[in-house]
Amino acid sequence: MYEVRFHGRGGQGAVTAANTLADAAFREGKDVQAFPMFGVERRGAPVNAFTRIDEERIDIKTQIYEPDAVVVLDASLLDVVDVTNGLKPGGILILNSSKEPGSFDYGDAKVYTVDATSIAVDNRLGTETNPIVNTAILGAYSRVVGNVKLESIFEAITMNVPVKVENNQKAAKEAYEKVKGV
Amino acid sequence: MYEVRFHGRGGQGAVTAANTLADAAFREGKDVQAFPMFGVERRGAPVNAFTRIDEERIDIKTQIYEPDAVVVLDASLLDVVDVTNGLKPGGILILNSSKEPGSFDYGDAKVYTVDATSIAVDNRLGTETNPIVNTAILGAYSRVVGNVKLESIFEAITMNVPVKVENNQKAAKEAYEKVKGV
Amino acid sequence: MTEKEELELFASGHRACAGCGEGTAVRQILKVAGPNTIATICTGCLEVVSTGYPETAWEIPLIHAAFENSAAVAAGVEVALKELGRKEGVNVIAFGGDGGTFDIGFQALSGMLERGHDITYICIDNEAYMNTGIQRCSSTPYGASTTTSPTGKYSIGESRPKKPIAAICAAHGIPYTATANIAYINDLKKKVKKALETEGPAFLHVFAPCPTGWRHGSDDTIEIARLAVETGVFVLYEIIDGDICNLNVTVKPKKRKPVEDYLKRQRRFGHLTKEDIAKIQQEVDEKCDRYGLPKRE
Amino acid sequence: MTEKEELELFASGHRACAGCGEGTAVRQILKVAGPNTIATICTGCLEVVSTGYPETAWEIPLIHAAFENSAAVAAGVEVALKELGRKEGVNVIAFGGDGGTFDIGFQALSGMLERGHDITYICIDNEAYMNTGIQRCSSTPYGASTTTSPTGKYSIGESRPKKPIAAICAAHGIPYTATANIAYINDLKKKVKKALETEGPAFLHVFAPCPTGWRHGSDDTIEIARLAVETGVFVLYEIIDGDICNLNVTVKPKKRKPVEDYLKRQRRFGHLTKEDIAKIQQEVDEKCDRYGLPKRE
Amino acid sequence: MTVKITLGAINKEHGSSRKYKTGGWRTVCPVVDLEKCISCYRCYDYCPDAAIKKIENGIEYDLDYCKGCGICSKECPVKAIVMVKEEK
Amino acid sequence: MTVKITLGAINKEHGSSRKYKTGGWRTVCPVVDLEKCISCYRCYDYCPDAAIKKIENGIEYDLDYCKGCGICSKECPVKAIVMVKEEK
Amino acid sequence: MGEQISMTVKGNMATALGAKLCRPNVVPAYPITPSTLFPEKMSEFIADGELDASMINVESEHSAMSACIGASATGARVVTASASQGVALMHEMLFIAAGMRLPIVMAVGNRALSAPINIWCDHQDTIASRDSGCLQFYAENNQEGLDLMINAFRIGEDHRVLLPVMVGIDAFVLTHTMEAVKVPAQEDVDDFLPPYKPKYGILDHREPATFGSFAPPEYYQEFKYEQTKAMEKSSEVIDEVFADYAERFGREYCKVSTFQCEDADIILLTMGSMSGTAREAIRKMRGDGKKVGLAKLTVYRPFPEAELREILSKAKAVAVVERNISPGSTGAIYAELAGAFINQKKKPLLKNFITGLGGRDILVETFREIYEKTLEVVKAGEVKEPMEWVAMNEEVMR
Amino acid sequence: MGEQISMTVKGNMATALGAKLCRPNVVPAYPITPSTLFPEKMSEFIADGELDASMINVESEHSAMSACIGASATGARVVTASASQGVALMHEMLFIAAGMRLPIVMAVGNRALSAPINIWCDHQDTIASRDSGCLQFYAENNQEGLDLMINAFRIGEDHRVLLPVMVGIDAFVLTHTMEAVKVPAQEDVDDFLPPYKPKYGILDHREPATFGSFAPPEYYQEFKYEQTKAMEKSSEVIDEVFADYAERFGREYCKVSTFQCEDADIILLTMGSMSGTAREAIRKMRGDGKKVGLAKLTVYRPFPEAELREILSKAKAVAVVERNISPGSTGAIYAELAGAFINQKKKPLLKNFITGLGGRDILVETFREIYEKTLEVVKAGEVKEPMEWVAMNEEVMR
Ligand SMILES: Cc1ncc(C[n+]2csc(CCOP(=O)(O)OP(=O)(O)O)c2C)c(N)n1
Ligand SMILES: Cc1ncc(C[n+]2csc(CCOP(=O)(O)OP(=O)(O)O)c2C)c(N)n1
Ligand code: SF4
Ligand code: SF4
Ligand code: SF4
Ligand code: SF4
Ligand code: SF4
Ligand code: SF4
Ligand SMILES: [Mg+2]
Ligand SMILES: [Mg+2]
Repeated sequence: MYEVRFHGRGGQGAVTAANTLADAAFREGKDVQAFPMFGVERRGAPVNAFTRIDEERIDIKTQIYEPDAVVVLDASLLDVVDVTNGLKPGGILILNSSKEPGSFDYGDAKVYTVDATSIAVDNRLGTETNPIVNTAILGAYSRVVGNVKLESIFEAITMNVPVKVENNQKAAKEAYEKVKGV
Repeated sequence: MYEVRFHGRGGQGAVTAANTLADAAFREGKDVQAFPMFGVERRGAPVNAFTRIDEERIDIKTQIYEPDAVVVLDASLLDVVDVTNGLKPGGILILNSSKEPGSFDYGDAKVYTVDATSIAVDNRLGTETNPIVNTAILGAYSRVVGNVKLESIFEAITMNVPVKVENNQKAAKEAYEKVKGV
Repeated sequence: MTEKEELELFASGHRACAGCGEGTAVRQILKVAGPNTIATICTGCLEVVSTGYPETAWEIPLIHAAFENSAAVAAGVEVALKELGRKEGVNVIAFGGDGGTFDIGFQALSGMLERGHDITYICIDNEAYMNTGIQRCSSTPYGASTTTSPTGKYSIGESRPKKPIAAICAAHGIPYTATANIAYINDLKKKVKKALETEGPAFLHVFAPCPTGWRHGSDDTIEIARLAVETGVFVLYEIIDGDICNLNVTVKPKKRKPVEDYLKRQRRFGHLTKEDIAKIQQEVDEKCDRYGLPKRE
Repeated sequence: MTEKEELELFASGHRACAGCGEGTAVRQILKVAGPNTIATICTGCLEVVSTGYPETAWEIPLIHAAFENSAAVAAGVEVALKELGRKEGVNVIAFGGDGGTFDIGFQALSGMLERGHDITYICIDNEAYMNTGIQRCSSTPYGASTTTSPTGKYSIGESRPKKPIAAICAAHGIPYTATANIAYINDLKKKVKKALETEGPAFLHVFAPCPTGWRHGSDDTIEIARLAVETGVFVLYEIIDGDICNLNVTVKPKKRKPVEDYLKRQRRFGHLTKEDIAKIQQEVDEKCDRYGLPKRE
Repeated sequence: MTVKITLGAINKEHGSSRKYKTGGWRTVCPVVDLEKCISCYRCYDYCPDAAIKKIENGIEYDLDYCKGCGICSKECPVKAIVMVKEEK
Repeated sequence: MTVKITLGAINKEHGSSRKYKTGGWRTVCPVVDLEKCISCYRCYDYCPDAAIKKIENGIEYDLDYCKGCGICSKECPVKAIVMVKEEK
Repeated sequence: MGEQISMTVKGNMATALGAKLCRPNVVPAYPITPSTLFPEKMSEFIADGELDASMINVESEHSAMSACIGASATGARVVTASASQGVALMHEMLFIAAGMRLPIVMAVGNRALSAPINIWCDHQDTIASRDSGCLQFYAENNQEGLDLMINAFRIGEDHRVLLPVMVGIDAFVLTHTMEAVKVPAQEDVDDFLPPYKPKYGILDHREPATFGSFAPPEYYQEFKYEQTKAMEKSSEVIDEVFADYAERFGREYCKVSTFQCEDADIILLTMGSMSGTAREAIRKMRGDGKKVGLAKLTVYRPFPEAELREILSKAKAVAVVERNISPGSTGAIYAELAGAFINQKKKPLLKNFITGLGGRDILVETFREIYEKTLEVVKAGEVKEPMEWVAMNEEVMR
Repeated sequence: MGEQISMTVKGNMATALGAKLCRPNVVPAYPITPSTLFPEKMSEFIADGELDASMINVESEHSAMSACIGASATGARVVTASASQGVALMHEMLFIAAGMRLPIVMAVGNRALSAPINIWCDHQDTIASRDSGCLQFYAENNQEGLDLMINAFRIGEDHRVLLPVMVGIDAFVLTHTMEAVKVPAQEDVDDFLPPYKPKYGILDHREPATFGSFAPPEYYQEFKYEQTKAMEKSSEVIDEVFADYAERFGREYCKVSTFQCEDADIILLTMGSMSGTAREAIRKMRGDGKKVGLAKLTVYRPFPEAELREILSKAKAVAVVERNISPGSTGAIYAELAGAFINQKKKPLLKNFITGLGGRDILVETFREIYEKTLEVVKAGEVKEPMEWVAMNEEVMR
């Protein structure tokens, strides 16, 4: 079982990211779950979303406390949220940042960065102040974690992100290519 | 245990009669219960009310199916209601009627009559078309059944019939004296 | 009179008190509505006296669910009829007592009006909760004695004015609102007809005295209903499209009788002093002035 | 500005979305009301963002019981204060969202108004159920897309006009009714003051945009609120003693802007066609004519 | 009157209240003088119990249901109806 | 922030929401140019989060709570406030 | 001690008199048969200046309980009355009143729930609110109705409890039936019941507090736990208060009271007014040499499982007679009683009898039948049909 | 047979898809977290012409159920959704819908009841309506949610049943969680579920009938009896329909389904989404050699007492794990299970665990703890503390 936690802000699309990732894995014949943080958070507030992926049927219904990977959609969260909380030893941390992975120190976590914001803006996803980075970052995820193919993410985007499908796919592809630390 | 059923029409005061009788017996140290027919009957419809009197504590909470005595406040009910239904063999039937007891045939029931209507009208209780006969008839009850003293009924009237107390008491007294069949 | 008008769709044998104004109201309303009508009712006298199992006084399909939801049940009926293709030519009437309309069912009513269902809501107003034994309702007029607004050392009886239900409903902006009265059968019937012909929600407020609760003779019911209009206590009007500021008074007494004529006939007002009556008179006068009714006799 | 006015009785740290109009509304209302105030609220955004245990944004006594009963809870508070001799100098405010006011809490509100409690009821209207994620309310204006009145092949979005809540409340005959808007703080504050000074029930309808639900920028909240007034979509007025036919418009735009200026700023209206907008414009024009507002630019 | 129960208490015996004769409630009885009657049918209209039938040139009582409220008598414009104490 | 529960969840810590710093939500930050400011206090009035304090001749931000909505900036009549992307 | 005045009153008047003696401040109420006389009497007391309180004639029961909550949170002593559909309509608010720990007292005229609509005696209305967190007492007669109201305030307001309390009196059989009751003197009730002192806080601008918070998963279960513990704690508070009441006023109450149980093979477990008839039936059956006893539940919430175990464990079988039914299961008391016994070594056979629904009269003969059916179980040594309906009107069955 | 389409959807979408396949005519609904997505999706289906039906966006849940009643009595197939306070607010109307024998289907997002307010998973909302006469199903996952909706219509509308049915899916854990589901083809559902044919009558002017009569004591108990019998009868209807569904769609449902029960000393009895976690926990514990099994309640009303007896009687102890509490008593399932066993010779020890209230997460460790505690009971051979709360947040306790 592989467990992923996404960090974003209310309205930024973390939940869609989790859903899209799950859907992508599902298309590869895996069993999946995706769920938001169960809360009442409002737009702007830090929120989480989760994905579970397994070859076997997933029975467990608990929340995710010790993810294998953490994906951060908004680097400004790093100051306000303890993003590696519970991250498995040696787990993966994917950050939306223009910086190099090496400029972050998160202990034994393996850090990867991708400038998803620029990619999103380039692909006209969201606005400059409110770029929608969730599809881009999934491209990076696909590359880094490798348990979901980029093609599956493309497919899942078609279902879960009904607008600007191609732009989103393109963003995912670019991020797949540009992610740093691999 | 002595059980009494009153027959009247909605609005005619059968319930007050039952309550007043119970209260009178209570004043003599007896245990009592009084209750209306449990229903939704409207003004004008035939209704019943009941009284239980006992020297002992009354535990039983059922309705009364086999009364020792039946009191009919309105003779016009005789055509529409089976007033002796369930009356104990040899039980007492007190009718508000100007006729003689002998003009009624109710098998082995002991019939008594009193012209409570005239007595009520004479004492200005209710109107000519709507005389309030319930106190008068209790006077007759006291005489006929004898398990409650007329004085107790006077007292109970004070509590239960807040208007025209004296007229009501006088009516009870007259009925006590005039009841036929004793 | 048409054949339909002769049908008695609210059957004899119902157990309302002798002289109950509700009987007259429902009989006449159903004469206009005819057999192609489905009705809902609230808990209350109307339901209790007409649906005691295994009997029913209703000749038309009727549903009673609870006290507070005649309008919501009717909404379900109306939408289902439409969905099932059976609405055409069928009236849906939601009946409510004043309690079921002014108070506990008011929200369901307001929601129904707002959503624009093709339903005629008819409130039969006897100015208190009669079924449970004459308790105060927001329809109860100032000064009336009820069992929960009793007159007493520290109480005049009901201390609040009657809730202006028709105006409130009209303020929803519904196509048709009217007040009616069982003493004015033709006016009543015309309004029922108009309401039923209205597409969308209509609200009818029907004044129907209750001899038991108002404490008057069973034969006085119609006369007292008439006096309410003749004194200006209850004004008969229509409001089209919620235009409250242009209401159309349909029955104008030539000269208004003093309210005392109305009040003194009912023992629920028996305790009122001259001053109390003068106060009520003044309020009625003011209202009638607003409505453009003639001055008082 | 008095010292009392400087008090922030609705504290920072509440978790409303950035740019939420409710925050502005409540802050300003409490500035007028001051600390000697007890408030009740409905379930809704306001409650969820301000009372998450173990925190509370409220500096005054507050009670939230359920979604539909702010007015009824307030009635209990008011009567208890009076009975316990603590009402003197204390304001009781019942807050409700539009859902808690127009829909599910409307009956409790109507009952409270009718009974004449000394309570100021304030509806903070963001034209949908926001807390549960933008569902249709009877406050939702014609044409707005919500999650339960979605635009679609067979749907224009919300198909019913906005329920005229202030007129309906005024029709109860209450002493003070007013509409207000967070863009017009002085007007709002004056009205809050009047409402609180009123003896008996007052109803205040406060327009407060929701960037999340209306889908506009978080910085647009005030501008959009202002546009609602400048276009005549939302009219600011007062009604004294329920005299609906004599309402007093307190803010009259010199010239009315076209409704398009208002609609096009919000993505909830994004799907409307030219014809749809023309229809809305016409309705607004008619309403503004009735209210005596200036003609459109 | 014992009747078998029906599913969910749905009652298809529409108008079956007529089985119950509310005439038994009456203590005073309306009597019409058809000579006086002008067939205005106000009595018919106002009767809460549908206990009056229209006939040619007048009305007829259905005493099975008349509760004796007296409305018809009071509302008759020509006083053609009197209420008489029931002799049972 | 773990707090002991209180009877019936009655919360006497009035105004305790201030413990939670909504400043963390901000992605853009208002910056005022006090030179331009005319102390009209519209920004103060409109701020949904009470994140603006009045000072002599102007205003001051309480960045612990400012969510960066941009209302103050937009409503300032003299454009004294600009929103700046947060550099964290 | 002032003298107790004896008088004959209806059940609703008895609960109203009990309430009046407790000097409530606010009475929000909505009429419903068969409890309407309660608000009527309270209105009269107030109109006549006999009680210094305010009625709130609300527009529905939902608002009645809402106004109770508002008033109680403001520090007032609050009482209301309802029944049937009214209790059902305030269902949501009952949980909220309990969750907020407000000691509101409610007199209920126990009546059947619709559909079909029926106004007569049945316990389903309050039973269906048994999860709400309100204490529930049931009276056998009017005297109990009056006394339990007074006890209800003292118990509910005890700082170890702080929960709403319902006092059930059976529709018509009590509410509309006149019986003799003794009414304590005001000064003695004043001594017994001190003024209401909220424990933790009230709505008061001098000490602002937020009531009705939003509780995330970190806290909710703990609030429920505390509330549940308070309910459990109320068990001992009830004992104390009942004992104090007995000492002062001479009338003894127990959560479960017994009659002829010592040597009984079969015990009838009853609640409410049927208990009187059961006692009468037992006297008769004892006359016929049958070893039968009665256990009467006065307190149903908290469910007195320890007491019931103690009383019933010696019997061979217990007939649980209930005026409620959970379709698809059994009567509520039967299941809970089973819960109390399931892990015990020594336990009687249990049989559930459903009867008295919607005002079906429960007769002495009904109890005889119940006894006979239970006796068969004892003879067989096993329970084949755990639940039976008795006093069915076979004539109307299809 | 058409192909079943696999897709990932949230729980609310699963129940909405299930409902849509049943071609309801009328959908009166009111939004409430966590079930709001259901009416939203239905609105969308209708707005897009994918479903030929009407929404009624009522102003409250009381009116939602009222409109359901009106529409169902008119002959429409009706579905709605609600949760928590919404279910509580329609409490009165649930009894009425059932008493009128209207097969309304309701998807519930099971959530805690106020106060304090909490939007998370908990079964108290529907449990507190267990007396209403509605059937109650609980889903473990989204697939079950979808399938149970389809079964619900067929079972509720069966002429032997004719009762409302609730399908519970856990708040957030299912409602907001995306999982893979297989969606049957429309034509197959059409085959499985014939159009709704009311049995006795509808509101139709061509055949006038009165619904919602006033029933005096001569009849009421008999109506309740018939209704109760219909609920009991539904037990066999459920078996039939589940079997037919399995045959057609390949997914098997049982009122109580089991996992590793054959040789289990200790069986965990669960309901809803916690069952999945319990299965996972059991796999782990089996790995450690512990003889533990799972019994999952899919049908709670009618309470499957026979099935539970059959399954559980061989165990030494049963741990009844519940997301509800009746303060002053126990969890609802515990008591009813005790009722099912009380008169049995062979029965396990029963222990009740209250947990998961208000969204408290139920972990694999929670089940381990529950197992250990139950093991102690088995070792001791007796149950000292029949009810325990687990997964308490000790930190916040006073
Ligand atoms: C929820 C609920 N509350 C209270 C009642 C009791 N109740 C039934 S009818 C009624 C009064 C009816 O008054 P109204 O609507 O004015 O009709 P009327 O009987 O006066 O014709 C009341 C209080 C009920 N049935 N349901
Ligand atoms: C009885 C009940 N039904 C539904 C809900 C769910 N609910 C909570 S808040 C809300 C919407 C609130 O809308 P509104 O009053 O307009 O306030 P807003 O959130 O928009 O500020 C809903 C539907 C509830 N809490 N209780
Ligand atoms: S109480 Fe009044 S409304 Fe009810 S039946 Fe009698 S007269 Fe009619
Ligand atoms: S959803 Fe709207 S009303 Fe709710 S907090 Fe956000 S902006 Fe405010
Ligand atoms: S009211 Fe008089 S005149 Fe008119 S029809 Fe009747 S009896 Fe004849
Ligand atoms: S007396 Fe009354 S019931 Fe009889 S016929 Fe005349 S109006 Fe009808
Ligand atoms: S709005 Fe602009 S000018 Fe006015 S106080 Fe604020 S910063 Fe200064
Ligand atoms: S950006 Fe928004 S929250 Fe921040 S100070 Fe300005 S108005 Fe207030
Ligand atoms: Mg009425
Ligand atoms: Mg809103």
